[in-house]
Amino acid sequence: MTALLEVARLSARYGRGAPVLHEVALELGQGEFVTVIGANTAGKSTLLRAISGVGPAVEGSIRFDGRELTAVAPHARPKLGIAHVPEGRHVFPEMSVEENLAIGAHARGGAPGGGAAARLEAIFELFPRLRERRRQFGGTLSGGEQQMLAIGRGLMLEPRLLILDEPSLGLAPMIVEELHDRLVEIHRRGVAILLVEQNVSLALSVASRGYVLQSGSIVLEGPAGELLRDDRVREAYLGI
Amino acid sequence: MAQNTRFPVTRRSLLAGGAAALAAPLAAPFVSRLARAQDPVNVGVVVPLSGANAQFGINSRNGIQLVADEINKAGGIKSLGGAPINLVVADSTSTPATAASVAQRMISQNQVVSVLGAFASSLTIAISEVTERRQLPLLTMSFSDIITGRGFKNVFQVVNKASTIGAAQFDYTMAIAKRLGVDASKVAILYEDTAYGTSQSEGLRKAAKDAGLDIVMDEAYPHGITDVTPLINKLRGSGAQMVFPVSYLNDSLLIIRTMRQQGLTIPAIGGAAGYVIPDFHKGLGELAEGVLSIAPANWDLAPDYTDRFRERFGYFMVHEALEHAVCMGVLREALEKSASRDPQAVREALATGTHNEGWSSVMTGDGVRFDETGLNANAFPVMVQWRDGELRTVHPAKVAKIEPIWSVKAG
Amino acid sequence: MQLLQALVDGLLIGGVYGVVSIGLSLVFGVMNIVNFAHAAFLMLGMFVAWFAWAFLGLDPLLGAFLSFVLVFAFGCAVQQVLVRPILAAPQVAQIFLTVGLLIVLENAALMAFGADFRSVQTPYQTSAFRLGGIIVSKPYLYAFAMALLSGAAVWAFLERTAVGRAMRATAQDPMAATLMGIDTQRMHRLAFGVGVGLTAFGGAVILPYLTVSPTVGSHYVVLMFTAVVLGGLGSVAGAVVGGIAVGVIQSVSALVFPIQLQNLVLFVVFILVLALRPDGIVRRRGA
Amino acid sequence: MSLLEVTDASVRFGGLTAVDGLGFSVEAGEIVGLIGPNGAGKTTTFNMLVGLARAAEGTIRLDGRPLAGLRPHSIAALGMTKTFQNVSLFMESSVLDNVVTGALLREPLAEAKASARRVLERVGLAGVAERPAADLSFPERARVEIARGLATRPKILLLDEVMAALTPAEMEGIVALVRQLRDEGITFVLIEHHMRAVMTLSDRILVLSFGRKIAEGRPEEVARDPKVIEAYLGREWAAEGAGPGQARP
Amino acid sequence: MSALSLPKRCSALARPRALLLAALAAAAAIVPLFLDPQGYWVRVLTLTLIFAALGQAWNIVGGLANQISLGHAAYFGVGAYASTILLINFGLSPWIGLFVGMALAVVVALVLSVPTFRLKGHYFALATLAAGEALRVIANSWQGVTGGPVGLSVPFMPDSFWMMSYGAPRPFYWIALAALVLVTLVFWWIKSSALGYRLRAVKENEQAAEVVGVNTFRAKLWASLVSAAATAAIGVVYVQFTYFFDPDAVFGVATVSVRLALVAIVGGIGTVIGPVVGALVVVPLEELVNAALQGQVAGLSAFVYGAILIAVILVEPRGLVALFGRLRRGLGRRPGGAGEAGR
Repeated sequence: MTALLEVARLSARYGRGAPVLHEVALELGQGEFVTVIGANTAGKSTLLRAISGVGPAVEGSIRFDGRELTAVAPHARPKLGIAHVPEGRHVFPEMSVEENLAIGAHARGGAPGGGAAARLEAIFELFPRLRERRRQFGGTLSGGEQQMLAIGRGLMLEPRLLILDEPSLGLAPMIVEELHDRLVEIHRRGVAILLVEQNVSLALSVASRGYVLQSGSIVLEGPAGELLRDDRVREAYLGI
Repeated sequence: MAQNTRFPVTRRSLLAGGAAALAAPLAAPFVSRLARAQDPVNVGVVVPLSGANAQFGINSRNGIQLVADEINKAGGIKSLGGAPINLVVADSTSTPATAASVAQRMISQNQVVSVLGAFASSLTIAISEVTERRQLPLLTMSFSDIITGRGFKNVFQVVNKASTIGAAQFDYTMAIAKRLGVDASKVAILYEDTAYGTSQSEGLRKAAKDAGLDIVMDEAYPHGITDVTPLINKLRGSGAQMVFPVSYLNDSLLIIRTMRQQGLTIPAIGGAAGYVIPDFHKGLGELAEGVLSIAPANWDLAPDYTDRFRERFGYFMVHEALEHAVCMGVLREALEKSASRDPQAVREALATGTHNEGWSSVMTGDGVRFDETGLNANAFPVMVQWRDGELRTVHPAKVAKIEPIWSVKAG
Repeated sequence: MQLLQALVDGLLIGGVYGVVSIGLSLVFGVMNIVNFAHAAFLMLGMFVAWFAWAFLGLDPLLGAFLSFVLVFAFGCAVQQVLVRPILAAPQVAQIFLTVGLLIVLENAALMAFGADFRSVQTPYQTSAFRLGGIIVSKPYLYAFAMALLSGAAVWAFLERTAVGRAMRATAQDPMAATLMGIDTQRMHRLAFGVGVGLTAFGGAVILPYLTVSPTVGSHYVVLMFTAVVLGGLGSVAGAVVGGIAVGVIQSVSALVFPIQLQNLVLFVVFILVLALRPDGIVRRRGA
Repeated sequence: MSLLEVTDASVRFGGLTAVDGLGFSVEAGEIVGLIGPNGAGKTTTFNMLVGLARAAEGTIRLDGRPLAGLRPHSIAALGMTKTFQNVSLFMESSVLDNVVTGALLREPLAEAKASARRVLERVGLAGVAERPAADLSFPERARVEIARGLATRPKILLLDEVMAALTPAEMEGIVALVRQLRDEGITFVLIEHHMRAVMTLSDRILVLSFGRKIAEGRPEEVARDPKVIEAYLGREWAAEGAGPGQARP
Repeated sequence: MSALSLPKRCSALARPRALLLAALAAAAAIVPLFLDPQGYWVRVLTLTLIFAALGQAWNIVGGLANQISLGHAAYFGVGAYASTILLINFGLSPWIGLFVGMALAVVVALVLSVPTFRLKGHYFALATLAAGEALRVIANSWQGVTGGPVGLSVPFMPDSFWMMSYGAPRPFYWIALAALVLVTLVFWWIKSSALGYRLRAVKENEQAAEVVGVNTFRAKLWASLVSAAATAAIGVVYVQFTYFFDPDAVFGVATVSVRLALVAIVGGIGTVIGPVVGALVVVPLEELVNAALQGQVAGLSAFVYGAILIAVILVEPRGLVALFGRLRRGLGRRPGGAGEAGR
């Protein structure tokens, strides 16, 4: 058992509509940094939501550390070590930065104890801006700060797998760069990362491997560098 | 068409599936009963058994049940070969249209000879529209002036009209005050904005004006009020020397308690309803002592009868139970006299003569005699007072059981 | 002076309206349903307190805690069995489920407890403090104090405990809450339980000056909705402000208008506030 | 006089300024591309134009007529409407009914039904006219959006990412359709992430970043503009002088 | 009430359905000939028809535009009071009073539209609820005109079509049936007219509707006005039939507003047949439960009624029409179809 995450024959649809995912297969090793790229509405978010259990009903299999996830209640999945930072950040708008972070540790038993304080400190080191804003409400932060908060909140779990959905959305380029630096840093500390990005070139520059999702199917996979050079990727997503 | 009424089941089966399927078993006992001799006499009882007036509906049903059971134990209606009384009781809910439907159902499905009910005036009026068109007598203890004020031929009101009761609430109080040497020239009227409160306060207001008294406050308040402080603040400011509240229980407790909180010790002379039920004394305890109220009748006028109620149900026979029992008593007499199950024959018997046997005699005024509008011409209201936890009749002197006192307990 | 008296009365009674409304607001905030049966739980709380008074000799102000506990447990069960299945249903279905629940609870109470109007007797229920010319009713004051106490307790629960925080998280963003490992269904159950329990608590503390019967809740439905809407649906602090606003409007409007029209005044204010500030007087922060 | 003229327009949500002193104009018969990184305020700009978002400052004129205070349906009646980025069809209604609703702006029901069918024919959806919109695939839904917009007979149609998730062939179809419609006199402004499509289709391109216009010009000019490259890819990449191709999807 | 008055634009598919409904109406018209003309069942069926018509009137705004009004009692009561006051004070025929009532209801709807149309969902429901209650308070307090809480009795008159006065319920059955057919035709006509398209657009996505040129305010207003007028007209029939009413009976939340919305919802909102099915269940059910449990423990019948309502909603929140549809599909379709779980 080498793979941390193993997705097989995964299909999903909303209501009566056309399927958004069909027969998707994906693998992610321990501590690996993998990205899934694709156009808007290709089904990337749905794939991530299927893994954390907040998406539509699915068929197929998702195994995490050898354990079948589809049988695990969505709220129990973070306890296994899965932190999902959703698209649009979804910070709690009427809670302070500290509270948002504290709630990130909810799956670890709730109340901030000694270990939590250390984690909090580590997150403040990673994102110093959050320390400055610790008493501010989540809803009053700028987009970049909210994204940092959302990631920090996920890290409070000390996850084995960090799932990120479009972290660069709506952020200024400088902030996006900073963010990606942080992701590399987080990965270096041993956390496996599954990243969905529209910003293909950036995503492929930080990840080690990538999958290309198109209209709900995986059409291409391989090492990030190869994908970046692949004509089909350049054609479809870089518009060259 | 007569044929249709005889075989409702087969006709009804033409109706849409579910309804008919459910209805058939309901009518079945009635059909089988047609075949038997010695059929019971069906009497409809429509009272509110759910909603805000449920308590009064239940009391009313208890009163009627008591009398019906006594009749049956004594051998039923003799002139009909000892036919027993069969009560068909149903919930009027608090919706007039439902009360009317229920009455209509009893008439066509259960072939009742008469309907008794329905405590609340609005329900009674709705029922009377059905019974009048079906030419079937309706006996009621609702107060509203409208009930016998529309020229209906088939409605019989065993109590006084609301305006009479309201006037008595005032006149009796003045008489008692005069007798006890109490002086009062400024009065206040508070009433809930229901049919009962509004129509009774009209009589009250008129009587006070006729007596030339100064009405320093005359205010309606919404039914179901949750805080009467603004009302009592106004009352305090008005300088009234006595207050006539017309209200149900919750408001009456709120009014008395809030008055006492504010140290307002003027007497409150209740307008029946909330002031003459056991819960009033249970709720106020000592504070209830000495409180006067008007009532259409009272248990202690015929304790040998009403004690049977207390024995069976465990509380004194409240006026709505008593008056409904009277309705049943009067109906029994009419059935005996007419020796018929024909509603119109029963109606004739009701409309003529004085009914003064058994339970009919429990009503004030030596028996029940209906005038041409259907109103009991003999009845008169009484003034009652809470004394040692019992509701006692204190006025008019000819029926009073004990002397009234003028007393206000402070909190 | 009259105005001052009216303000004091309005404040005291309004505080109580506020507390019986917090629960309604909490349920809306966390689950986004309007609970028409809410007032029936007020009635249940009053009955619990009445029985505690009649059989255990407990003052309703203490019996209120028992009301909270029992109705909380009952509320959790009701949420699990009846409310949870229709959370995703159209809004109309939700409204009518709670209407059905109201009918069922009222009539179950009628069958279980009878139709009698029950009330308690306490030593303080007919007395008042006098401050200058102002009369401060003792039962109102005690109820107000208990109301504030329970309001503060809810606030502390929501702000200071992990479960409370998780409940707020569920209200603000259920999806993100799930991603944090929060069992949102459990939070819904708890919120419903706490919501109706709190209303039951409020019912118990007003028992010293009111009577209880199966239909008593109906007198409070409109007041609760008005309080909650004035304060902003879903806002706990807003419910208290809204409740006090209702109390003061009722009390002060009586100085100008006939008391018979006090609810008309309330409805007009209600509709105007909705039309002009749909989020209520106390605007929710952030999103 | 330009068909559409925007001067100094700003839109604010609470503390956030989503569109910041924006000014541009569109001539009749033009196809204008509106690009910029995610969150640059493109969709908000569209919402402001059609009256869904209120411009706190500035003026918007359509055919010389100021649009301030007009509700979206009035602006649609004046000849400007848009499609929705995430597709806001009437999901339970049939495809035809969706389009009929738009056509009702100009004509009574019977005629509206006929023209709706013509429009569906036009965008290649005649075959699914009776199906509920919810049953369609995403690319089909985007076409229904276009059809519904066209049915209102707009002078100017704002397309918000209608080519997302399309295959290259489907995209070609849309590109051809837009060109054809332009030849028939409809003016277009389009938000598009797909660079090649937007570059080949547009006569002129506006680039937004953080609610401000940072560049404007012919496609090839814009693609070379360092400010644009920086906005999209960050300074590092801009310095490396990456071509317009890499100017992100 | 023949199919002739149906809109010509009815699609080919709709025509057999129109014929079916016409046949149903014709069948319904002869039912009372087999029942005791003064009897209980005619009365219950008449109430059923009245509530079906009310549900259908509500359906015009509630169903087509998804504006969940809990204040329709406002229009119902205005119609009831207007016609009865004119009848009592001026001897005016209720048929004329009916038009006066409709006009007044339209005015009330116009006034209420201003503050309520901006509101969505729960807020709209609560605001309309308050509006209905406000009118109840006014009717209760304005004693000089309305008779106040004592209520109004329709004068006892000989049978006369012109005065809409009959001693027996049967003629009212036909009047109620005609009302139901009329309102249903109006509903159907609106549903398949341009306004129907606009209302559906409002219901499904108000923003998108605006952007493609639908004046959503005007669409909602028209629907409201028609619905209000129809509701008021049925209110007139209702009080002529029940002879007596008080403010609670015609302006009540539970007795009118919630009940008529309930009829539409139990049946299935937005469908032509929904309110009819709903009324056929809700009204007789209440009667049957009351009859079956009569004289039993106080509160039992209401309890059972409430429990059945809850059960219906738990089984199929979208109403009985949807339930029938599901059952029919369930029988015809093989297992393993589209995933319902996704919804």
